[in-house]
Amino acid sequence: MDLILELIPQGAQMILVLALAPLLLGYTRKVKARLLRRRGPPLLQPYRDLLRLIRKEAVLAENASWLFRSGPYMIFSATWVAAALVPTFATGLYASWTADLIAIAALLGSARFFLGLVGMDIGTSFGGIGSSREMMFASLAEPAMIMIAFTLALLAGSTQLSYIAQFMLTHSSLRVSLGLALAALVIVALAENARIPVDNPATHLELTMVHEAMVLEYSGRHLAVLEFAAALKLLLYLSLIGCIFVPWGLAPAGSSLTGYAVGLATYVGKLAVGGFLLVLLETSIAKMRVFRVPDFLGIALMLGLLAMLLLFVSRSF
Amino acid sequence: MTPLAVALWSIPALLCAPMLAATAPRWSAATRRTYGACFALCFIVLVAAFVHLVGARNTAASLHLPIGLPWIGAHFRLDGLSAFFLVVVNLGAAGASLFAIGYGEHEESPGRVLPFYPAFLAGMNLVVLADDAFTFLVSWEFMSLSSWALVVAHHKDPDNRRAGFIYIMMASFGTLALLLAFGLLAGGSGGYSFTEMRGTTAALPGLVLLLVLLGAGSKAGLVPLHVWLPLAHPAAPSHVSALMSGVMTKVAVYGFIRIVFDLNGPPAWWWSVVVIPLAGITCVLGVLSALMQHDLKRLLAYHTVENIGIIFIGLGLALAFSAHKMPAAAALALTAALLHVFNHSLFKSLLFFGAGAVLASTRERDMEHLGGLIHRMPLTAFTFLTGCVAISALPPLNGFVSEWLTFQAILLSPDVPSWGIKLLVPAVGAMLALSAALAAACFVKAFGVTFLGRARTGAAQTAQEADRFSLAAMFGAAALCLLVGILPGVAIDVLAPAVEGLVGARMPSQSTISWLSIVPVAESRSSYNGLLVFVFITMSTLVAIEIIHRFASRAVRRGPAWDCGFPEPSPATQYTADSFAQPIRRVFGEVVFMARERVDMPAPGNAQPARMTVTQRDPVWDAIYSPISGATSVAADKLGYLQFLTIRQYLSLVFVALVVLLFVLMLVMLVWT
Amino acid sequence: MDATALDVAHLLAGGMVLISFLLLYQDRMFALLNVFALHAIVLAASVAWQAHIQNAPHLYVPAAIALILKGIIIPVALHRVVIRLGIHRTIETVGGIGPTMLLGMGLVALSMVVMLRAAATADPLAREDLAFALSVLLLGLLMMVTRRNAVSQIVGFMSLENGLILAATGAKGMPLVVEISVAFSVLVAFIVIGVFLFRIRERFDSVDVQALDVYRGEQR
Amino acid sequence: MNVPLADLVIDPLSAVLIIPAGAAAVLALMPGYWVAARVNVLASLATWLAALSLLIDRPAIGGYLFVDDLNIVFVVLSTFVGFTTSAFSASYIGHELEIGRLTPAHLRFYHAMYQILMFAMNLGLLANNIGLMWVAIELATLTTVLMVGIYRTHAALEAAWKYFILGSVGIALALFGTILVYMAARPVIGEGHDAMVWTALIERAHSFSPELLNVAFVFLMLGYGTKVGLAPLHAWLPDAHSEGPTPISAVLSGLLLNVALYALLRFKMLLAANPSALAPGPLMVTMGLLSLIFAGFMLYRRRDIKRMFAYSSIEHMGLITFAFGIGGPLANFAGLLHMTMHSLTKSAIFFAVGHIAQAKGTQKIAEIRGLTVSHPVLGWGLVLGVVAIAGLPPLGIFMSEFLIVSSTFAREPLLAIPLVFGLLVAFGALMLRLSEVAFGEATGSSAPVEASYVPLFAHLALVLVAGIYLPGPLVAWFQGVARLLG
Repeated sequence: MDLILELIPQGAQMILVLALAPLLLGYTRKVKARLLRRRGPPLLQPYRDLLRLIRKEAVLAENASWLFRSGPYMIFSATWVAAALVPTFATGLYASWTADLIAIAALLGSARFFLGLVGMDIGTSFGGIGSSREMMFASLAEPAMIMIAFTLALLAGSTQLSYIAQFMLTHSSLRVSLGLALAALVIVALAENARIPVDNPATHLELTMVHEAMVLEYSGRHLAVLEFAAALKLLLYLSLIGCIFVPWGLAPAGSSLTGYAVGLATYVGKLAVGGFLLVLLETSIAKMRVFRVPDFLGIALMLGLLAMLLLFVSRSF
Repeated sequence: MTPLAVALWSIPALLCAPMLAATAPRWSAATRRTYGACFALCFIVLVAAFVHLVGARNTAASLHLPIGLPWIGAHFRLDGLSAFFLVVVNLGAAGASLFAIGYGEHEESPGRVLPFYPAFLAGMNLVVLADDAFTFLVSWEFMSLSSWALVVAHHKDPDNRRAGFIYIMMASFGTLALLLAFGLLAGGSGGYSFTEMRGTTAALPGLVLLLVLLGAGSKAGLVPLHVWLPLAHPAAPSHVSALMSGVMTKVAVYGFIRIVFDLNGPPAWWWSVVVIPLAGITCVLGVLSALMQHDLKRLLAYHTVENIGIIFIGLGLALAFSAHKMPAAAALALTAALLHVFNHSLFKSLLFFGAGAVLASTRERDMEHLGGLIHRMPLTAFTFLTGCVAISALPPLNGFVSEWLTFQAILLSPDVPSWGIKLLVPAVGAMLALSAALAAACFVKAFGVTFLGRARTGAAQTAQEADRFSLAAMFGAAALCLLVGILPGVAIDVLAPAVEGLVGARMPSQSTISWLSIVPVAESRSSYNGLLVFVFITMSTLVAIEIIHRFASRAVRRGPAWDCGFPEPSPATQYTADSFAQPIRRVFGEVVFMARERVDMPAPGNAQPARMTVTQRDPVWDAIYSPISGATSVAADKLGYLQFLTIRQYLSLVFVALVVLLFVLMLVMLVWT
Repeated sequence: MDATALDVAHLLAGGMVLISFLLLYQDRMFALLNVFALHAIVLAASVAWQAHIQNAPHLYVPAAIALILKGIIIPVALHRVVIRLGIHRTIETVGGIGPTMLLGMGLVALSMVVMLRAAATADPLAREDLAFALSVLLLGLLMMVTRRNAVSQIVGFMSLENGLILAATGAKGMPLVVEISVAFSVLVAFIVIGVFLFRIRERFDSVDVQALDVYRGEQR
Repeated sequence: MNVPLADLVIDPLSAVLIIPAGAAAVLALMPGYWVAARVNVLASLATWLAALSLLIDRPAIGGYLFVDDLNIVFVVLSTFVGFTTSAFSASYIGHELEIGRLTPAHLRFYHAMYQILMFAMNLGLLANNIGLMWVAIELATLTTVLMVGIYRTHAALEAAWKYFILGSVGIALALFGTILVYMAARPVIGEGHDAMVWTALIERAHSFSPELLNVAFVFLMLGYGTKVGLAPLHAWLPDAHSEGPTPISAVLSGLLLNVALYALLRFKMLLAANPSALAPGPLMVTMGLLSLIFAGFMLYRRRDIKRMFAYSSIEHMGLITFAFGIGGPLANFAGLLHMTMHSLTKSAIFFAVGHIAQAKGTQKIAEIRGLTVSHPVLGWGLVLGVVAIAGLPPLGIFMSEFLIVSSTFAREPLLAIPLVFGLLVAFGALMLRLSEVAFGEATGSSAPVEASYVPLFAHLALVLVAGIYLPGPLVAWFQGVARLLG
């Protein structure tokens, strides 16, 4: 019985991220449109898009393999599990010790791995271009992410997100390393979610697209699953930034129902603010050329490394 | 019979295995019999070693035979470490033998493979069992020699002969370095049994470490001693490549661990400062080189270099922790290294099996001539994909677990009081993270270009699925990859005796932790649960599929590829291996490999094709090996003039020698009296 | 043993060193052969003197061999070889006569220092003899390596060998001296026959001028 | 044979000398080559058996001949290799007759000379008198000079001539050294024969004049070192090996070099027995290392396969000299073992090379390719031989090289570095050429060779067994000798 009680918040979080992800997407689109002085689509438009896609028949290229058809599900589930393991409204949930920050980054890596593969399955040049560029970005973004994880782990003495969040709550003080880590994490988040200035989620201008190029051959329900996964990923990164850098309001393990409610409310608030800042950033800068992106990501890697080095050195005093 | 006796009896049995082949009426029967026998023998030794590892904890069994070096004889010993490596060796060997029962049928010159293959296995087993310097070196070099014979099995290709030459040269160099190391360890009294070496401290333990790094490093493929590896491993038949990459490099790691951790006394603080950066560079250079390849087997071979780097990062950290009396952390680092040894032997064998299956069915190992094999060889593709995921260190497979443990060990290193290590470890952590990400890129490329897309040549179009023995071996390895990935705690506990014997501590027992999580230090610090991740992913996939299939349209229509409206039927328009690597080449390759692209664009109106040439240089080869080979060549040329002297000039040499000696004698006598 | 006996032995051995220098000095083929004959005759005298003072009649055999074979037969034979094969009458040297002589002096000094010090405990006769013998030997070797012509190299070898015989006979009571001297004579005869047989005109290396000058074991 | 059987039974010592001498006389008169070759084999076998019997029944020490622990090793080894080489020669030399490189008269000469060579070497080894030893080695040299020139080609004559001239100078230097040893011994032992008898010398060596011994050793080192083929005195060796008949190359490399080395060792013992004499070790170590490294580099540019292996012999003689120069029970043991293994292996390689040259009709490395394809047995035999000579396990040379390298740690650890360097250089050259010769597309004739592989594989089998297991008595025997060498 205890077990079930403990499992409920965890299950709630899994469903919560699923429910909120398209909303966040719709919210950012809306805000972006408003900032550009357009009316923009309704908030719930992403849900409708998904439903429409699901109902459509799937068109597969003649030489699509089993991997092409099963890939979207794997990408989706890896992203979903990762997103469900990041504390959203509460820490210390039952399954939180399943995976630490490194493992979460690796789960996202799994998702990207399959995304890269399915991009190559049909054997078109666009798929290849998308995959190869995505892997190049990842080769810099992933180490930057690990560096961030190292920095946090050195600071908090743990790689478990729940413990990190608890630590940040109790030991909140300004640190140079933290600032560097935050900047690095924002850059990584932009790259991972194919946002401007790395990639443009709204484009279909062929030669510059990365994420869209990989999913170019998808349609119908497969595309729906992939779009959902992308939305989940955006949510994941915002929750990650939220739980690490603004951990206030997170309900500790075994809280009362009110505690959870407060947590939920602050979480939604954090998403709203985070989404707004993201869009603000996006609208104020231009997209980069593809081969500028490595420099951009290199900055993230350097910042992460610097943050970590500072900690390594300062711990001895 | 004790496990040690079983293992030792298997050696003569393996050496006699080719005799089975000699009695066979046809080559195919000979192939089946030999590999069948090897499989059975390795399996028996595997079981024996496993029983010892699990059952005997860290007690050692030893045995003395009156062969080998007179007055010392041959000593053999089975303790936790050798039992673990015996498991690694024989698991890989059994897999490769099983694979070869089917794969061997495609061999064009079985007479050059069958006699040496069992000898190779015997050599590797002997290295792990040896307990004196002479037996160790004999086995070590015998292992090199037999694998050299296998590398030159396809000798008609001049590249293979060159590979064989470089290989045997580096192997011999390594053996001589180890010989010097043993000489220092044994000292003037000639105590060449390991028991005596354990009892005494070497005169110059630091020099021993450097020599072992040269010796074992050249066999394992540490940069800059790795140059033979990407040449030799692909040249051998694929099941041998699997063994060389997956197992033999691990035997080299064993040699390093045995000498440095066991025989060479307590480590000094600066040892790890040598090992760790070398390992980090090995990682990055290995994976970057792998990315630049378009030969599937060579890509895999370069990737072995990367994984050796990961293992050595673990070993270097263990040295650092040991030197600073942090046994628990040392146990974690060593466990990470050993677990990666085991994991890498699994997935690297699996990947080489896959490459072998592709090679056997298409006669191609150049990825630019493959493509679309997932349709013709779905089962091979599935297992190869498993291997790719595992080697890219992605959860929930096993590669992730050992890299995760290495990361955890890195995170313990700020507690080390030494400044050199403090500054090094973060950099190496970044290198490790970088190489993990690049590995994923590398295997997206390997799998994507080989198995996905459309067939680029007729050979790829008409490929056949691999035979059942090969598939059995591949599925076995894939299953083990998954098993270790989701139950890492069991593997860690099995490893514990080996670790405990070397650093005097072990990781906390993992079997008591709920839900089979692994917790390296404390739950508040970090934990990972492969089983739950696997269950979660499976469940959420099933849920997603269930929901989609309940609510969504199930209609599927097949049509031509969309490709933004410009589908081009020619498979040549696909991304190739080289073009896939191009972004990464532009980011890293321009610095590391001095990669240059040159585009020759004909003038407008000129119908000639445009041409792009990419040139790359191997920095290690340029910096070290070219000068050595050049110097040797110059010395040989200069001294070669001595072959062309006249008799008078030769007499002058005698005359000069005489006068010089008399003169020296005079001086000595003058000084002396 | 009286002092006169010692002085005579000393004189003869010293004379051989002097003649070795004369050999080094020659630049004409026939003069060289004549001086060599003198070398051999002095050797014969020295060996005979040793036979006399050591009361060792068997030593007269080497003396006779030296006198007859090396003092007469071989110089005459080489004379004929030179004429028959039309060998160039001047001697090609390496590094000039002067430096060679200087080098020779250095060698003599070296052998003196080495031998006098080494054989400090031996009796004076043997010691001096040994020192002179070593000088003769080294000068002979020097001649072999600083002369390009085959004939002068043979002469060098023979003078080297004369030094050996001097040493062997000076070593009082040494067994097998006769046998050794005979063996060496056979060796020398072989060499001279070889020169004649292979028609070595100029260089030792070219057994036949036409075909083999190129051959040095391997083509370059 | 004209040797009474009774003699053979009663006095094996003289049998070891009389059998070859008598056989030489018989063979000189024997017309048919087929019978002569068999007689040659039989005589060599009988000599070997006689030498073996010396092991059991050791004769008393005589004034001219004697047998002790040291020379018995050499005698047994050299008569054994002499026997196997004669067996190889029987299957080899007939082919030379067929293709007209040799005439029946030449063969008669060849067989007689072969036995004279055996006689001279055995005499050199068994001599108890340093003068007699010198004479015997001179005789052996002259015999081989004639054998090297037997093909009468320009190249062969020139090689013989070079060998002859350089050998003569070497002989002269060795004689001078011998005279000096006599001079050193005379004041102690007294004039006459006794002062040249080895057993007497070694007994009293401690009171000899050390300075004279020092000078003597310089001359002996250079004199006999020329015969051993140490650099820079080696020049005759490669040509003599490559131009003579292959059995003679095998005997030269496998035996004659050892005999000269044996002479060197004897004098080294003499010096070692005198406490105030300079240690001969450093000189031997220096020349050994020089030969090793020099020969290692020389191996790279060789185009003639026999010449290449001749350089390999220089390399190994350097190694053996190095080992004996290091001294001490371990290094001496290693040196003895290495010498034995090298004799067996190198002669086996020359057997293989002889057949190869006959099969392919050339000795040029560039024209021999893909042997394991065209002549599998021969090719793999060569591979095994080269692998053995390059010092790879599990063959015997690995063990002796292991011991040599490790023995340096007891005395002078830094020497291990140039030693290992030289080994690696030579190893590279051998493996480079091996991979060209043995592998790849076959060139030239692939007609089967009519040859007996028994001597080849018998040697290799012995080397293989020795690499894995050395019988206890043999080890004890070698250890005894090693102690004797000091």
